[in-house]
Amino acid sequence: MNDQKDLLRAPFELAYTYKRSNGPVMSKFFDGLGEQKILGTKSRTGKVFAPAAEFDPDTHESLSDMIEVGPGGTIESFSWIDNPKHHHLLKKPFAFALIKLDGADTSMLHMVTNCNESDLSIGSRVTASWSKTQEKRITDIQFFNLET
Amino acid sequence: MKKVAVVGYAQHPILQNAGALNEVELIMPVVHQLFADLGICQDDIDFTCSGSCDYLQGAAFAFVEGLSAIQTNPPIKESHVEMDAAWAMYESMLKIQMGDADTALIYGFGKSSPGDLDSIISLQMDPYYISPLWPDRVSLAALQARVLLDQNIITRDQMLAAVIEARVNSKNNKNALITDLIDESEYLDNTMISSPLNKLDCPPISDGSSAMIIASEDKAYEFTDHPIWIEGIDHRIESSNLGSRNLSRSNTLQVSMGQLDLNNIKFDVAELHTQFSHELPFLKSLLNLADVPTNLSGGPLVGNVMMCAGLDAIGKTFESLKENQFKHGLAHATSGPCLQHNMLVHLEKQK
Amino acid sequence: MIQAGVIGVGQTKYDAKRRDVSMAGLVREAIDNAMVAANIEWDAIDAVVLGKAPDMFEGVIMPELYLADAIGAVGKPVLRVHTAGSVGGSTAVIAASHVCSGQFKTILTITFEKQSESNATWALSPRYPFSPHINAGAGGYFAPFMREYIRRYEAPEHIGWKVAAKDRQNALKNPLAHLHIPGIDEKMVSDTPMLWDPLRYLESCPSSDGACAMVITSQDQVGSRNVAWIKGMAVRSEGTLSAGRDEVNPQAGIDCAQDIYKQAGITNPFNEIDCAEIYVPFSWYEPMWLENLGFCDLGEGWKLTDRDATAIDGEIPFNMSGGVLSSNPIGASGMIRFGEAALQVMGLAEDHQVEDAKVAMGHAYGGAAQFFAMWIVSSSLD
Amino acid sequence: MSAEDTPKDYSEYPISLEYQYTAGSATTRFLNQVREGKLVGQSCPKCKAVYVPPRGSCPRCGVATDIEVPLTDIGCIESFTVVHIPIPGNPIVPPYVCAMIRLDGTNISFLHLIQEVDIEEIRIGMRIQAVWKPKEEWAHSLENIKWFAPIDEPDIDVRTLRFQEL
Repeated sequence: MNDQKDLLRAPFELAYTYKRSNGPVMSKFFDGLGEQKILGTKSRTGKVFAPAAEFDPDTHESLSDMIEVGPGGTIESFSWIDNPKHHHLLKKPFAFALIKLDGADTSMLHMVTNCNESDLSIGSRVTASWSKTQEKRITDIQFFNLET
Repeated sequence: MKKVAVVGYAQHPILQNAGALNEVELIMPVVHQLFADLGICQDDIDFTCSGSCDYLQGAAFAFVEGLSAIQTNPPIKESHVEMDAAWAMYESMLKIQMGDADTALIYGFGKSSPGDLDSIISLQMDPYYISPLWPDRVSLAALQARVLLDQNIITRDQMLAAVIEARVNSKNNKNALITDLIDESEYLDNTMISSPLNKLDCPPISDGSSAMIIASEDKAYEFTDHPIWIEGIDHRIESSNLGSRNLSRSNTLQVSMGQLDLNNIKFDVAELHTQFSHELPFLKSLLNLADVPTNLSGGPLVGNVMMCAGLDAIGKTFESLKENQFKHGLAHATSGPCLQHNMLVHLEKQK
Repeated sequence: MIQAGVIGVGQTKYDAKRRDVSMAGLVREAIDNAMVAANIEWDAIDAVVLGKAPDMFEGVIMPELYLADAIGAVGKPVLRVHTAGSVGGSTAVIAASHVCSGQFKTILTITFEKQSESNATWALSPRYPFSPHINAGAGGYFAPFMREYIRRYEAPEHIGWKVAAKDRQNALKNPLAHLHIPGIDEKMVSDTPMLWDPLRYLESCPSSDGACAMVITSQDQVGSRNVAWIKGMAVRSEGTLSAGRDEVNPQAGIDCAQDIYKQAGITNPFNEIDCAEIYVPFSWYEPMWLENLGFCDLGEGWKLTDRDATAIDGEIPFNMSGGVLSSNPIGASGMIRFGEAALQVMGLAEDHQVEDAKVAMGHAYGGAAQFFAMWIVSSSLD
Repeated sequence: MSAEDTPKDYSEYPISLEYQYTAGSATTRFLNQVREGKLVGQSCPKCKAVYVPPRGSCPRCGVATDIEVPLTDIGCIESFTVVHIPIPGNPIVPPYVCAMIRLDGTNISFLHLIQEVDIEEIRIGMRIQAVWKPKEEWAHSLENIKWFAPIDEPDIDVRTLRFQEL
């Protein structure tokens, strides 16, 4: 039943360049990144979501009140990758981290690099490092570095 | 509420690479086994429901292909969830409760071997803010592991124990993919994939399928003198905003526990859809299962068929109740990163 | 059995590219409209049921996970349905099943597709190894079935043009419809290029962005609200490549229709159903479904179309909203049929309202014309 | 990019996933024969229906089709469409005919091309035969058949093709 040697196999690629429209909230967020600003959204209860969320998960309200946060923040958790895989954007050791930007009540997932795992802990301070080109994507922030 | 019972369950041996089998060839044997066990055929089934995910194999409409495994002449009442088949079981249960069916066949299938599960699972995340960073499934789980370790909700030793016990328990599971035992030094020598998770903390890439039959109260006794009843079931989802969740807790599981009155039930056995080692001690603590034998099948760490593993937790709990002097069993199924969407199923064997 | 009814239908504006909204924004637009129509607050929603066609359209796997916040599902049960093109209908049926099971009182259900994020032809048929790559889109797949229908019953070619023109004329009465083609008529349809003979360009559905939501509740929660009562609902499937399958007149469609008629106590659908929203993505499917659904005998469907029986003021109006031929966000297209049927019996269909509609049918199909979902809604419970 | 797109109202996300496709055992058996220029269907042990290309099951009965049935490359057109638009990634020039091919002795059809005939002459029920590529180009694919072309035999009444269980 599992005669692997006679099996027909061939690689194939499922590839497409998706075009994502951003809507009013994320458009402002991505425009902000172009000016090296990180924007959050503020709910009626005063909670600040960053990156700018479109909806409050608890009150269900639509969010539109934009507020600038960061660019510094605090690591809430992180996972450290010594050997990045082919799909990872960084080719050197880095962390995926949940970063609570200054002024925000929620954290944002991004990457932290240019350090060792032992340099990082929950509570570490990091700050955004910007990509050279701005493409209205979350990768316009290239990664975060430890604050010096 | 109409009572619904699990009356049969079958699982394909979990394979590292089921390349020689297409969807149909994976599904047919388990369905046939189940029919043979119960002495029935598709004509005895009122509703059929499956769970699968197109992206695992990279084929749009994988479930359409899969349906060719089932007798559909005459046409059948049938549906499909793009979720773990545990949710196909849930949908089928509703059909029985509303009186549209007395019996339901549920099947799930998944082949993770053809693609790169790590990058595929990135596409489960927020497509604007998160998936463009290509976070792999292990790194996402590791975020929660680190929070739990940092807050002393779980310990490294518990993670180690979860890995070692899973392999010990795999002897109870004839379909397990991983059966070799390991010791502490082997665990500690393993390099991190995404710290704090090493390779042994993660489930193996697995291919397989499983099937289940559930029935209304009247019908259940036609199949068996000892149906295993779905005494309680509840599932809820957490926020999609990973950064707004408190990863050290699960508000939704707390609510589900209340719905099922879990604190007043003495469970004999539990099977939890804990794909990563840290999730087992976390959920055992959260669900008050400290003294309850858990994942006697080895659980997802010895075989984790995507789109089936949740149904398998229900199936393994069913088998445990059936084969032992047990009365109450708890099954858990999950979906999404960091235990985002959880289902709890209380199964009971009435003496 | 517990009686369930639709108390709110919400739709987005349908368009080729809804570039003004994100995916979450699109689904929320329909949900907000449904919640307002139902006059209901979030805390009354017990569970959310989401449906859509393949995840490859948007490149988001199991999007209920990402959309949990937008669809107001956080802390609640959520189920994701995918039954190919019939998914909008199946999703409605499953949402109603939640209520009829007695487990839930009030369900929010939502379906969507944002096809502008990718390309439908690509997403439906990526190229796989070992297979000839001769797939020319959905139209190319279904056109041979339509040709066989035409051959069997000697149907004249203008029937297709007539359906296409009629549905687009109806769309002019529906501000939400994607296609608004002023002055549309049979001549204009017949002048458009042939794509997949016998189908011309305007005999085919567009590719749309859009979402449709409904609030479904149990009898004891209805209060004084306007309700479309669900009198019958069913799904049926048959295998794709199954020997003996009649693709022109699939048995699963016949069985599904007979099931809902029986549930609703309908013995003569032509006389007893006031109007129907039927999944017609290609013009010839109107006469084919007229027959398959038992509105007439085999071979008589095209004659009903020819004598304007399916016009908005005809004997059995089909697709008053403009149908799939005028708006086609694939994952939502079935639910739009179900929702538009509900709007008719609630008397809320505005300019495309069928006068005095009391009993309406919603229909969806998918796959290789092998998956079916249908329901009958009525203005009265009895 | 169509004319109505403006570069500013969306962001682009290239997503590329690599897979290893495996054909499954029924398809592998079939394609191994196709590689040798032979068409071998698979028959249902219960209802005897013959499937080509086989997927490993009979959806009528839900059982494996493990009986091999050698076939010829002759059959008829069950239905067809004249396609006037190109297929992305395929060099074929429209208009061309894509037909449901029903090989003799089988109970389902598959899509393939019809060539070597004026499009106006193509009919439902027309008898056709495979035109193969040169043997040295054969691979594990039905693309070994370039297309089907009419043969000089009377048309078939397609009503007689409907499968009737014995």
